[in-house]
Amino acid sequence: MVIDIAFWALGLVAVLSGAAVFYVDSMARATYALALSFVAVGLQVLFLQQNYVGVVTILMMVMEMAVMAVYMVMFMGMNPALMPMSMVHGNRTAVVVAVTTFLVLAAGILMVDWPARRGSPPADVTMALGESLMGPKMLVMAVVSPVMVATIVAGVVLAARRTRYDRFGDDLSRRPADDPQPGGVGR
Amino acid sequence: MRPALLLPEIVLFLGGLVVLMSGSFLPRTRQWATRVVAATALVTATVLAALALPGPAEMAMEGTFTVDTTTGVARIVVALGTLVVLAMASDEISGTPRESETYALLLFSSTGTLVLAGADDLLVVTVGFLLASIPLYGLIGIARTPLSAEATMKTYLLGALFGILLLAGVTLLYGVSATTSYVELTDRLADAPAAVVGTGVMAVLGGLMFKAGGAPGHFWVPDAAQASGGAVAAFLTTVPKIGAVIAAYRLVSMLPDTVAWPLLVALLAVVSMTLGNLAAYWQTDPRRLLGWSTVSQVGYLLVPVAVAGQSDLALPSLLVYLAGYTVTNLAAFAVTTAFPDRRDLHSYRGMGRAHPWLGAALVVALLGLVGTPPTVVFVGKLTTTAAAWDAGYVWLAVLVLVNTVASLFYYLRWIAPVYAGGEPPGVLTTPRAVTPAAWSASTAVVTAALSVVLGVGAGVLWSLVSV
Amino acid sequence: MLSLIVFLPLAAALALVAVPRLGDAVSRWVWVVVAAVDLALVAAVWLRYEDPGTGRLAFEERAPWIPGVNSSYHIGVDGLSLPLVAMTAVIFLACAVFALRETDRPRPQAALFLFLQSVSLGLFVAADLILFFLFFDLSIVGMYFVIAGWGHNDAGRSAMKFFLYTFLGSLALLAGFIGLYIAAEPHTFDMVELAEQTPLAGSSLGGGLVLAAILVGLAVKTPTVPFHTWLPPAHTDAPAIGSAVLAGVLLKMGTYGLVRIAMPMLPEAWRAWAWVIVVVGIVSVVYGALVALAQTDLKRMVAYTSVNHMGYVVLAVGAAGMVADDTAQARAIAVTGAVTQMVSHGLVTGALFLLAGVLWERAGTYDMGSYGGLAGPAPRLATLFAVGAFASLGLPGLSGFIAEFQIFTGSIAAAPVTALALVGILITAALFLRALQRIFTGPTRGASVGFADLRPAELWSVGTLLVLSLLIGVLPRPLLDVIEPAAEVVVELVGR
Amino acid sequence: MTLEATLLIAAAIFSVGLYGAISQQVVVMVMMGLELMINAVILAAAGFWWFLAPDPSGQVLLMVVIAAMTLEMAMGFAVATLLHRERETDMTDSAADLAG
Amino acid sequence: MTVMAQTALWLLVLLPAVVGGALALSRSDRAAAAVSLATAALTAALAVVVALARPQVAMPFMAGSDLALGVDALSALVVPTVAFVTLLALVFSTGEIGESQARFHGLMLLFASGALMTATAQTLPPLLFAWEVMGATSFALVGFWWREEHRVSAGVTAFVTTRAADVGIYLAAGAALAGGAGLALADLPDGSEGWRHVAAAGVLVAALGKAAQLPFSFWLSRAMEGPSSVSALLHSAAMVAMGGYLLLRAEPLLASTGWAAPATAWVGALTALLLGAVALAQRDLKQLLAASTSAQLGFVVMGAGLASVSGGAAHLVAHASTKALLFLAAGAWLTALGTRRLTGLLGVARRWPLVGWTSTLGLLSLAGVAPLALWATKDAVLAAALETSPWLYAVGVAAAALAAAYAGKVLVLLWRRAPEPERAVAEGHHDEEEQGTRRVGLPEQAPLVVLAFGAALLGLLALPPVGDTVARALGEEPVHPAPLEMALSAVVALVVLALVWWRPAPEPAWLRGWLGLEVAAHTLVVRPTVALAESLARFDDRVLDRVVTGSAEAVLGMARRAATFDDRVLDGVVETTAGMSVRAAERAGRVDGRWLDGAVEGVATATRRLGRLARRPQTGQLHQYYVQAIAVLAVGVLLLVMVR
Repeated sequence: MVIDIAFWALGLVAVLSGAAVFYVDSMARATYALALSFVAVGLQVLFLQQNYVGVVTILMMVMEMAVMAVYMVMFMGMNPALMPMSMVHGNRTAVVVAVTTFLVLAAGILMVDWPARRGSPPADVTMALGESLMGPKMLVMAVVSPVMVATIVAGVVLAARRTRYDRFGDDLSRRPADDPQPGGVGR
Repeated sequence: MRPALLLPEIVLFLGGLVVLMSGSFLPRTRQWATRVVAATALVTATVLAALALPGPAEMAMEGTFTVDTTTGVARIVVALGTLVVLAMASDEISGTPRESETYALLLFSSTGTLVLAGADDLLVVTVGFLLASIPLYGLIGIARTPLSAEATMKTYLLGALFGILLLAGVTLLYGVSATTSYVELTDRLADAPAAVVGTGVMAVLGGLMFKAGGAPGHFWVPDAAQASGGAVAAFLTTVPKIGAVIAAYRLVSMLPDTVAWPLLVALLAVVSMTLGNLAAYWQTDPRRLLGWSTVSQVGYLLVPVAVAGQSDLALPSLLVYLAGYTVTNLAAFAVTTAFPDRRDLHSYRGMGRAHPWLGAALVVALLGLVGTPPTVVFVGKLTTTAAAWDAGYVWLAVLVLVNTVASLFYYLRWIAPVYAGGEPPGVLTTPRAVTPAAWSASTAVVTAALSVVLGVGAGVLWSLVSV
Repeated sequence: MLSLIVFLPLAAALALVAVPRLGDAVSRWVWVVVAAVDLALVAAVWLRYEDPGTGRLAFEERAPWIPGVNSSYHIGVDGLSLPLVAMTAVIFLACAVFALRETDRPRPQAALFLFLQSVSLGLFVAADLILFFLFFDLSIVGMYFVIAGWGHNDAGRSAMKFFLYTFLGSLALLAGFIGLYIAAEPHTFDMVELAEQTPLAGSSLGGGLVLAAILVGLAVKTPTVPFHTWLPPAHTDAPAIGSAVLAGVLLKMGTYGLVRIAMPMLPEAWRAWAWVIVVVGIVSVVYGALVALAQTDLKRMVAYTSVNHMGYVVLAVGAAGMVADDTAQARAIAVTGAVTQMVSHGLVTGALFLLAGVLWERAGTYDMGSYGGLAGPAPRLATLFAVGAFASLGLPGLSGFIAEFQIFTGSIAAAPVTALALVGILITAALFLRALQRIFTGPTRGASVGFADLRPAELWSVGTLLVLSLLIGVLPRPLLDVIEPAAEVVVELVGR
Repeated sequence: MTLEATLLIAAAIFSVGLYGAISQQVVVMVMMGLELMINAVILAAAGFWWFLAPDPSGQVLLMVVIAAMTLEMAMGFAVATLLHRERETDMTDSAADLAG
Repeated sequence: MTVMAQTALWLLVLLPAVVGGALALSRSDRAAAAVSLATAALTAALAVVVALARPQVAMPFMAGSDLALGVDALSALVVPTVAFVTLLALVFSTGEIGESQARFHGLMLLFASGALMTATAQTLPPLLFAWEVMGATSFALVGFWWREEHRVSAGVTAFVTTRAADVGIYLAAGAALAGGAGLALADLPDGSEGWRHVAAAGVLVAALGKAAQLPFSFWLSRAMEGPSSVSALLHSAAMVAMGGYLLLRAEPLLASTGWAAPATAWVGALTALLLGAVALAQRDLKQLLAASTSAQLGFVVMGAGLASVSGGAAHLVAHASTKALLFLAAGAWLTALGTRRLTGLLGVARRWPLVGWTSTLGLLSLAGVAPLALWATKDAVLAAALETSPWLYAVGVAAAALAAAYAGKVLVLLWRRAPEPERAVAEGHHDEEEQGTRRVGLPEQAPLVVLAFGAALLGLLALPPVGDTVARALGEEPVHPAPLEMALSAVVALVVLALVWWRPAPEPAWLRGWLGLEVAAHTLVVRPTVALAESLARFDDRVLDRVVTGSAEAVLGMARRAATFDDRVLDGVVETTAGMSVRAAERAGRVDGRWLDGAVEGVATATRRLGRLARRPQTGQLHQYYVQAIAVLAVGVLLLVMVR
């Protein structure tokens, strides 16, 4: 019973903080709200006996939100935390679509005759995950690493205006590198 | 486990890594070496795939990946298609600061496409989707122009949405079946609630449609085709489709009869082809026109998917169409990369007389896209239409033909100025608009010729794809 | 042998394209020589031809093409196709000779026409639906470039209209072909097998729909009313030799398809819908003739008479589907007449379009009112045109009569309503005589003044076509001996 | 704590995310909407795993979802940066030259 | 012997055809006349040979029927007639035709070949073949002087009118084939009941057209624009006569139907009567002769309808000789004086006595004065008429009286010594047609003499004993007109001649205008046809074509407009659809008034909407893409959930 209440409460927190993302009037607050939503869901996942994944979710999201906050300060060229904003378009359409989606999904969830549980959870959930990753689903994880490489490459390509040839010259022989801030930022 | 069966994919990815690494140490003007490396990787992958092609169908990686004729054909087509893109890139990208990165991303995306093509597990589909998509964002944005930035943003945001939907779909399917492997899904989905299965399938298909560039995930295609570089545009309108359509084929093939997926896919096909054709009508930018044209081509490609399992012709016709489409579409793009500064249909006025071979290549490519014999797309279109008819979808076959007529008009809008007399309206001021780029020009001619040769030798092609 | 005939021009075309250093004169003569050699080869085939009998082809060649869908490179000739093959070779040679003085890009022109020749010959020898369709479509493509590249006035627009319209038809045709393929058991695109199988027999709806698709496709190409509107602009704006090939050869592809594909493969549906075809034929005949009568533009007039003439063919093959007792002979005569008409129309209309081209080249107009008394300065032109006109209106002694007499006797016997179309021969007579009168008689005036008479190349090319028409008109037996057995086979097949 | 409850919460989060993705003009805010949708998927996947299908592949699915989320977001930042540099904007509406 | 005779028959047809064709195409005028005359002479000799030897030849032709030629009793009469008249007309023409002799002789020989082939054809294909060749060459010969438009028009009228009738033979051929009779002329009566009627009707119409019988007569009037030698051959002995010949040949077919024979007889009789009246009203010699030809052919047609083949054939031959003579004479005067107006020929017989006397002989024969040729032959036909119906006979006699009247009218003029003022008027008419030469040469006179013999003596063909032989050869019992009848007709002729001498005949305008037949044909057939043709052509250009281009353009035009069109998709759909409908309706209203009907516009509107919609979703606004994608996916889900 307590668990149920807690679960519902977390769910409520997750939804409401999610909604708050688009309600608060600064990007920073939106970021915090999003992080809160994720933490709530992560806790719910923990309730659902997926310790490892739940923790990972929480950790990842906290990190990511930190990155996002930094990113906005760095790149948006302004302090979004202080600027009120209302940058919304097609609000009515969006509301209609979202509400309809929810209603349809809810109706589906309630009307569908969900099947019975197949089998039972393994004794050590995290162990089973590890074995699965190393066993039947190895390809999945094996592909995720190239995806990461690709993400890094693509991300750099998109984000960085200057290339190595801008820094070191066309034949890569210029030393020291020609940087706008010689030696890098932290120096 | 048998990772050796995935050798072509591994070769491509490792090739990409080598390109990336070696690119960091090469002077800007000597990055062509990375192109050679990339080409070597592609050729190696092709050879490996070709060697594996005659073998029996095998499952790799614990049943999550299938190596069969379909995969083999996809490997060859993807690798060779990317090779052709490399050839086009030789003019356009050669010597740019991001040259090696471009090649690396092309190879990564090709790898992802192949993962999609062979995937026999929903999770592999998911990661294949990611691996095929993420490099694309980088490729589109690499041109670093305002328009390309816009196109990147749109592609990315659409891709993210459809990726999430794909994940949601996979989650639903997993939820009602407790597995993600196709082998088990077939039976388990039959007992599952159809509404959930339907929703899940739609979501997964939606994701694949984004990758393939068909409705409803097509919005990025014309934008990206117009705004990115020529070689990249050629790549992204051609290669990812191969993986996505084959993945869609494999997905629907394992679905139970409890959901009306053939009708759904047929409707998606009709929407794609019709929308693509109609929207292409008054385009003035040749690449955007081709972008819309590829949307319509995806519609045609979905026809055999819609009748998967209901006609013996479905799979071979799909593969033939894919191969033919790849060759022909690349030929058309190669003409645009040969004249990167001709960004208006009118600027092609008189091109056919000044450069007869290129003009002929363009005509072959465009008429090929229409489905004129003896180009290979005709064989594809013929057999896919026949497959639809064979499976009882006469209306679909008729709509394919009606759409073909509709498509004719805008292709002719491009052909007409090419052979019209007179000079183009004062845009040919740059040398790049007057003299065709050598690699692209040869590529255009070769691929156009190949399109005809494959059409004439369709019997051989057919026997290859239906081993 | 047939492959050689079909692909020799193509090879020459490729050679012409590939060797850019060939001079214009050389290109023109290469064209003439290749066309002549091809004609000689066709003549050799004709001499060695023996009727192959029901359901068979002579000079058959077969090689697998797309075995997965049972489509093969299968070619051969019989009494229906051989005359058309010969006619095609003749017309292309005549065009080659006619164009000997062409100055506008002769090399690509020669290549294009050689390509078209291959395509046309290929279509008539094709014994596989896909092969047929291949050539059918390529003929459209080739003609598009002929009109767009060498036409005049609003050539681009006319060419595009031609292309869009006929391509639409070709896709309807393709739909029909696929229907046949699916209905056949085992699935096949082979014409001979399909004719043997008669797929869709017993399915009146399916057979009707497939037949409708094929008919629409062929009707556009033929063209019959109401699918003919692409024809007048295409002809008006096409160059002379383009018009000659278009009218002489390409239009036949539609009617040839009727006797080669629709009738033998869908006999039941054909019989069921024969009355529609007859009606379309009658309407085309009368409508084409009447509209031609009202034209003031010579080329448009001849174009509309093509609608009229092809209407006779449609009428005859439709009547051949009106199966009843005791009319087998009459129906065979009608079909013989139809095939003869295809040959005759090719020769005669080809000649007339070439002559119209002379008018354009000299005076830049097709308007009949701009001329008058042209027989004075250009007696040779007048004579040839008069012969052509009389041939076209079906005067005995020329090929048109042989065709039309057989069409009418056969059709009236099989379907008396076709007698209505007799009006057509009357109106064509009137309109051709009016045209002759307007252009050639009376005092020499307008564009006729200072008009140069036919040059030898023009004379020879047009003259040859008309002499052949005369030969057929006087001594039809060599031609009819080839056609008649095949026509009987068709009638027998459609009667199944 | 039932499957339906979990899924309803997930659906609610999903819808909120969808609303945000559609209604927001700033690219980063759109991304936040998308993140919320992923959030919902995570919850739903966990729910499915626990209530219906306690199979290891469900956990792998969750891992993939999380990985996808991070990677997509990383790309998102790169794209936003690119857009900002090339077009001096961070709004989707301001980048609407490609149309038709 | 047979082989030689067969060769002769082939040569009879081929020789003039080949030589004629060569001459027509060549342009060497110098040798033309000589070659042509030699050919004609040879042909005439061949005609005699085949008339005596009666060969049959055949070669495979088409439509399951042979090209069979043969000479039987009837042909044996007609073939030499044609051949000799050809020769004589050609001789005459050397004086008449100055330029383009090669073309003229070539066409004449071609025509002769056609006529000879018609006369010998045994099956329908060669019959029609030759039949139409005659038509076409007649067009070319009537319009021989092509620089004068009215002559060409006359040729067109002649050809088109006769071809309209020729359609009958096509019909007859179809009917013969359908009726199972085959295409041999002799077998036509064996066809099945229904088809036999069609065949008979077809043959009848075709023959009436060629023979210039009612209602086709008017073309002959126009055909007088041609040279006189052409008229002499075509419009007396050959083409017109071939119409009559065909009916004689098809007499068994006509008889076998029950209705065709009487119809034929009555058409012939009425033509003889009415065209006789027309002839009487003419003021132009050639027009008079033309009308008289129609009228006289009426007797031949009557003979065919009355099963009096021998009488009809005899009349045909006798008339050929007579009328050729008169046409040549008219031609001689035309060349000499440049007029063919009767008043212009006042007293002309005295100026050139040979021409005058021969033509007088011809006119007397035409009038039916005993014992000249036409008196006897006409009475043979009239005797058959009396056996059938007194009414028919009465009409025939009246027609004969009219013949005497118009012949007399000419005679009077030719010989009259007119007072000075009238002579001046007459001379005023000289040279109004062409520049007269004021001389009649030897080549123009010689044929007249030969033909005059014919006009005088050919009556023997209808009189015993020769007449009986002829009748028996044609397979009939000889019928002898009662002496009273013959006397009566001779008396009638004389009385009428006397009357005409005494008082000029009336010349009512409606008769002078050939009963208004041409006007009627124009009003009833030609003008509606041309009007129909023009409206169809407009329809073709405006509607049919625009349906196609219009709908295509509509799609494209709207697609283009859509490029500048941008608004919210989902929000605006309702609004825009309404707006579009209104605009479409407005446009439809506007356009409909101009040229299109609602259906076409409906199609165009529908496609237009599609074209517009196609580019609208691509708004460039990402969030709209999101909405659309979600919407499509939702629809897909719905579909999958609903449809099983």
